[in-house]
Amino acid sequence: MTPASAAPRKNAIPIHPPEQGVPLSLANLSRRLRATVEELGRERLTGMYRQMVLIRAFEQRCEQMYQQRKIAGFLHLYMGQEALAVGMLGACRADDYAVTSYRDHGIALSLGIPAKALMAELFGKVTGVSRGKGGSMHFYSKEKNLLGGHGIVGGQIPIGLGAAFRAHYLGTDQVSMIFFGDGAINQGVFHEAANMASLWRLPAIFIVENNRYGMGTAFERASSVHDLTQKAQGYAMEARQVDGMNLLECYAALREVVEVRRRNPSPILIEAKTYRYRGHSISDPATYRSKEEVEAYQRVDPLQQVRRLLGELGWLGDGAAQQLERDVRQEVLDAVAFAEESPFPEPEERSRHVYAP
Amino acid sequence: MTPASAAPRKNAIPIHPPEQGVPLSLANLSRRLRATVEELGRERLTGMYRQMVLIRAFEQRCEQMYQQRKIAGFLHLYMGQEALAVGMLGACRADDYAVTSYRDHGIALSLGIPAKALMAELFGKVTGVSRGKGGSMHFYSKEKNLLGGHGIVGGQIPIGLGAAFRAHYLGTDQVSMIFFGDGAINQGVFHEAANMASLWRLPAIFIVENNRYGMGTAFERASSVHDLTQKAQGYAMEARQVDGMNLLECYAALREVVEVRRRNPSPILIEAKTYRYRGHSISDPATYRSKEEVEAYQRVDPLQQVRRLLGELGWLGDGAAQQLERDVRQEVLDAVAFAEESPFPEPEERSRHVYAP
Amino acid sequence: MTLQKVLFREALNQAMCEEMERDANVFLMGEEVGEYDGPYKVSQGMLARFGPKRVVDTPISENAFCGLGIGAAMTGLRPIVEFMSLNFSLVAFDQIVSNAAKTLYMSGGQFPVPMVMRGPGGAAAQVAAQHSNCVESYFAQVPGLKVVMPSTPYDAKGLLKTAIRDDNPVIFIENELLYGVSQEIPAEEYLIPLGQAHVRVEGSDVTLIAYSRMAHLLESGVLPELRKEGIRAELVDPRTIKPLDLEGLARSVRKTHRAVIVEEGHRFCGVGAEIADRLYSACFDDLDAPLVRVTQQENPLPYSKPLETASLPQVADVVQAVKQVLYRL
Amino acid sequence: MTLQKVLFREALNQAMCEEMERDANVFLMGEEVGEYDGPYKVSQGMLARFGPKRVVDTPISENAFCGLGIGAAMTGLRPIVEFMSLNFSLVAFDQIVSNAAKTLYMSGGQFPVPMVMRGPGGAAAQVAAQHSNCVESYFAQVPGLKVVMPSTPYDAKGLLKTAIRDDNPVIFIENELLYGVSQEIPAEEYLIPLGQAHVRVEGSDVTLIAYSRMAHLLESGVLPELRKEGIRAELVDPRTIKPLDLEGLARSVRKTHRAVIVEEGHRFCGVGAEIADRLYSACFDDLDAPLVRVTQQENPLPYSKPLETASLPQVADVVQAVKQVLYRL
Ligand SMILES: Cc1ncc(C[n+]2csc(CCOP(=O)(O)OP(=O)(O)O)c2C)c(N)n1
Ligand SMILES: Cc1ncc(C[n+]2csc(CCOP(=O)(O)OP(=O)(O)O)c2C)c(N)n1
Ligand SMILES: [Mg+2]
Ligand SMILES: [Mg+2]
Repeated sequence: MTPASAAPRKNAIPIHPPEQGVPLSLANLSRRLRATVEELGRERLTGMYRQMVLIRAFEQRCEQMYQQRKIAGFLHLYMGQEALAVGMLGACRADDYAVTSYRDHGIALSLGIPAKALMAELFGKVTGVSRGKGGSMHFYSKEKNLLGGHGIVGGQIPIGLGAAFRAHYLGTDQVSMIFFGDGAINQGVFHEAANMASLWRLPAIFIVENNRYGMGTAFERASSVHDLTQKAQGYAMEARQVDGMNLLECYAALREVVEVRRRNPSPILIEAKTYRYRGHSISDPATYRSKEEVEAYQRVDPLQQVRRLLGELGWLGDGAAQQLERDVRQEVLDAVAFAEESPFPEPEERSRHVYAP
Repeated sequence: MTPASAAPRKNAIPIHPPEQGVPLSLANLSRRLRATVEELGRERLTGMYRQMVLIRAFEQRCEQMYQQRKIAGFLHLYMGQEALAVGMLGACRADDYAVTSYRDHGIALSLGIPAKALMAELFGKVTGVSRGKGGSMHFYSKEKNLLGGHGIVGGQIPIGLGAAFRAHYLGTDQVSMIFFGDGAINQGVFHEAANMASLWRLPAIFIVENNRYGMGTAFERASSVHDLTQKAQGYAMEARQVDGMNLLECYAALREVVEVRRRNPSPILIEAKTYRYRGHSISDPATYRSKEEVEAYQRVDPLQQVRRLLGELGWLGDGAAQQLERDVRQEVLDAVAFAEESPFPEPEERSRHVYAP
Repeated sequence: MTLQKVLFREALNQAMCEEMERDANVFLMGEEVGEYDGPYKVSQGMLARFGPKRVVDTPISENAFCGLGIGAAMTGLRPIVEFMSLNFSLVAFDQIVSNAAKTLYMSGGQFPVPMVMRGPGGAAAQVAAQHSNCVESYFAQVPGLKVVMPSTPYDAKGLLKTAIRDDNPVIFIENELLYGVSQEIPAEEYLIPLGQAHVRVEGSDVTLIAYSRMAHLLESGVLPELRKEGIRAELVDPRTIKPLDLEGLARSVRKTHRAVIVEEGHRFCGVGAEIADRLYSACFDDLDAPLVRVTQQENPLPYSKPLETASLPQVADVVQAVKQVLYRL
Repeated sequence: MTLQKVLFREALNQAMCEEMERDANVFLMGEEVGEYDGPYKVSQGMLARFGPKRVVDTPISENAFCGLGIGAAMTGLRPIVEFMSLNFSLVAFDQIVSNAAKTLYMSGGQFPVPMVMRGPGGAAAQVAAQHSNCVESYFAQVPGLKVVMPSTPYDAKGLLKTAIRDDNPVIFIENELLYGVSQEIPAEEYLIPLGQAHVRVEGSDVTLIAYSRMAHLLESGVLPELRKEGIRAELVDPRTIKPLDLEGLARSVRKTHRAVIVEEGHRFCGVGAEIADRLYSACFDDLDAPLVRVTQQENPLPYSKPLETASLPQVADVVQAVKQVLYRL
């Protein structure tokens, strides 16, 4: 008889304070993270901070633009989860692959896709990253190896597995970053893909962005285990948990994970504990969670953490930080202007790309 | 970092000898199994032996009938796995539910469905258990709560979950016995069902009949873990392994498992190690495994084990055993005669049961 | 008869609540149906009223909870399985086609599957290709399934109640863009049988066949246009795709001698193809012109508004089709 | 031209081997394709020839390995994904419809999905309801997919080679009962373009439209019967369901003025419905009688032989349909 610890089950959970470790600050930086800071250096770390600020500013503008009906359809905001995308993808190479769900703005910006191509996409313009055909949920970039924003929960998982298979097939040392939610892990396709990835030792990095909710359903109401790394044992797969609010943790973890796999491919399951600040989509008032809970997470806000650290390091003073924010704001405004001025697709565009020639 | 033992992977495995414990005999009977023998008593144990003999004889006749073209379509034989069905279902109540795959003869006979209704089904006759509409893969019995033989690998799993849900909904103390193969556990629907069963504490008994092959694919070539109970940890579910060649082990394990759940519902994953003597289906020559491997399993043949024990107990002498076999053979012959004499469905039957009235 | 003004979503809610009051075996299961009060508020208040055993929030595991519904139906319950959208029935496609549809037959009549699978189908507003599938023709292909697609609150309530009482698996397809449509309907209980087309507007010049949101579009947008041009069109709504009330449709065509069939879904093997084939056979000599189909264009639905508009049937497309069938182009 | 006599399964095998020799990015993945040499021996010898990296045995996880194929295709490989039978594509339905079909479009043309999904479709011999689905109409509904259904070894080889080189997802549907059919085909390489119907037998009295096993049944069983009665039927095989060679079919109908459309699958929203609708529109004034469709009966396929026979189109059914369309009943 295999003893399996039955996780405690609760039904109505008013507040889930952040479970993860100490927010970043010079005083309590572990040796490991101190080394990470040194490895990154001033320029890269500031650059990563800037990316996080850009995601935040970009999405705040998206909300406005949605209100002004420039953007339509579903809009799922990433705010709160910025450290995760920036840190993890920051640890990857440009030729690695990434795939994610409909909540794809943060991933796309972290990959360095220009804000204007994304804003234009949201406006449905032909200059958009998917020529206006995809919208918010379907950012694709051949150039940046982004295999999509996917609308069917979990549907992206085997797509990312395919990219990992390709690396195995061609013998390259690329990895495939497969992002999905705490709700998505309950789709059968995860189970199938995880088994194959482990069986064939594919370089598939399964990243659960556990933001505590799948739509209005608190994680514990949908998952029989409260520690998602337990799932990995069913596939003899390595697993680890990461503080998804902490940029350095995300970066450092992925550096290790990815480097090992370039030499010796195998999959891993990473549970990143994070939080989304907004509702599931822009039309969700998120009444299923408390203000206190949101505030508790905002106290470990991923941007604030890095900004403080940069300040402590003397790498980004208040003035420079404000300048950075102004620059980013301008970048976003430029993106909006670009989107605004860009043309809608021509009517012929409707019947293009149904089939490849 | 959660350490997960990476299972060793081999690619061509010539012989898998039976992993499980000592074959039954009075000399080495554990205290637990001794108590089981006493609990069952002569009549029931002999009755269970008779069921096993019936399954074996029934299927040997099926092979003949297939050769004679009385039976057609796919035919998946259960021989070798008899102890599993008889032992486990023997520990259940008549009002429990069961569901299984296309390899359903053994399950159906263990539930007490008359051989003639099954043989008639195989002959495509209207007196068949599914009125000739289902054939070998689709035995159903409302009377015996058999929710089908199912043709889509894993497709029966959520059906069984539904029966467990019903027990929960109505507050009964029934359990739902969900049989599936070592190949089927890699279907996504298992993962989805296991999570829900655990989350809602449904009385679902997930039984993997690990007969070492999914069609021509050796278990290790399809599964990233070699101990399937590891899967249960991903659902905070209890799990245990059972020697599926050993009737008493199967019975005793299920007695415990089921009794606990009648009082306090929860699911469990049971991996029963077993072996199929024949090819995947009657058209499979099974060249992917060695004669030695088959013979190794035949040395722990589930029928022989029980017969020896019954002899040692003085409960079934050689003469009586031969008489029992003759009776069973006659029962099967009667079933064949019944099937033979039964009419094919009338033409109107074709359009009946498409829709309920 | 007392009248009450209800929204489409309220009509559905009433149907479910009434049937759950009536029969303790009926329950509702799906994503966000309970604590969230329904992703589109169709199940608003139902958790509070019936409790968590009968209004069941699920993980995002459609294939298994749909299969669970089938197993529950086989063993005597009467599940209503809500798909947050019918797009997500695609991950449960095997359970629906292999099990829900075929179990009664394969079991020789032993196990009926009294179950409703419902949710919004078709396109909403700019939700792009993966969220805009019209699934009715897939399911209508499969013997053993019934497919219902109401276009008004009145029909929605009466048909859903019937579907819940039906002993067969019924795919009940709503439309997100209709949830907010209101209508006066009887306060008293009523049922509408499956398989009866309804002449929504009488006319003599041409028969327009449309269901779900397209029936709504035709009544509110196309008919006024046609009237301006002096064309008296008859609008017939089959309401149930399967069983299809061919006779109800043919009756109108025999009267008008011309028909336009409008569907939101794609053309190739669409519901309109089947309707056309049957009408040609039933009314070959009555037809003064080939039937004309208006459908979604043969591309995945794009996000960008002008492309989306150009992809979906619009008032002008139907008006044009009517003129074509009347040889007035 | 040198001729070689091959079985249908050998023709498919040759097509795959030739394309794998030609392009190192082509690989075959599926259940039992490798060590077992193929569940129906279509991939016989391929593991030995190409090794386990290019002939990949999978766990029974269709949704994921089909999705894996899509991801591999998006990143530059050219997978051939074998479904042991197309019945099992139902568990992968979402990946096929939501991803394979729509990715090129949703990505604004950035990511083609050059991929073949193949395996046997339709009924075999008494394998009952869950193993006998005709899936062609589901997939033909979906823009972005191509659907190919060859009926001869010659067509099978030439079309499969073209499908493998096609930059789109192609559903390539074989038939178990045809795997053992043999034919003389060129030993030299050849390709057949997708979307071209083929007149298998010329005739003048009536057009018979059929593909896959039904084309075989018509040629070997129905045409001799009709000849006995002096009926000269023209047999046209569309070979590709999507794109459909409407012009090729219409040409024949304009000549014969009558047509019978035969398909193994169900009637409701079947491929025949689409063909009928198009032919009526294209040839309305050329038709001397309504088209007649012969299809599988509208019930799940039963195991029992007499019921199975009564459910599937038989020679007599088609002969009867021909007489009906010729008003000779
Ligand atoms: C198969 C499927 N089922 C349901 C949905 C509707 N849906 C969209 S997002 C979502 C919640 C997903 O939660 P999670 O995976 O935790 O990701 P998050 O939104 O939190 O990033 C649901 C239910 C869908 N898109 N696809
Ligand atoms: C979804 C699906 N994929 C593939 C098949 C074909 N198939 C039938 S049985 C089988 C092997 C199943 O192996 P296992 O689950 O171990 O059960 P066993 O046959 O050993 O009892 C396969 C691949 C199927 N029926 N359904
Ligand atoms: Mg989440
Ligand atoms: Mg097995």
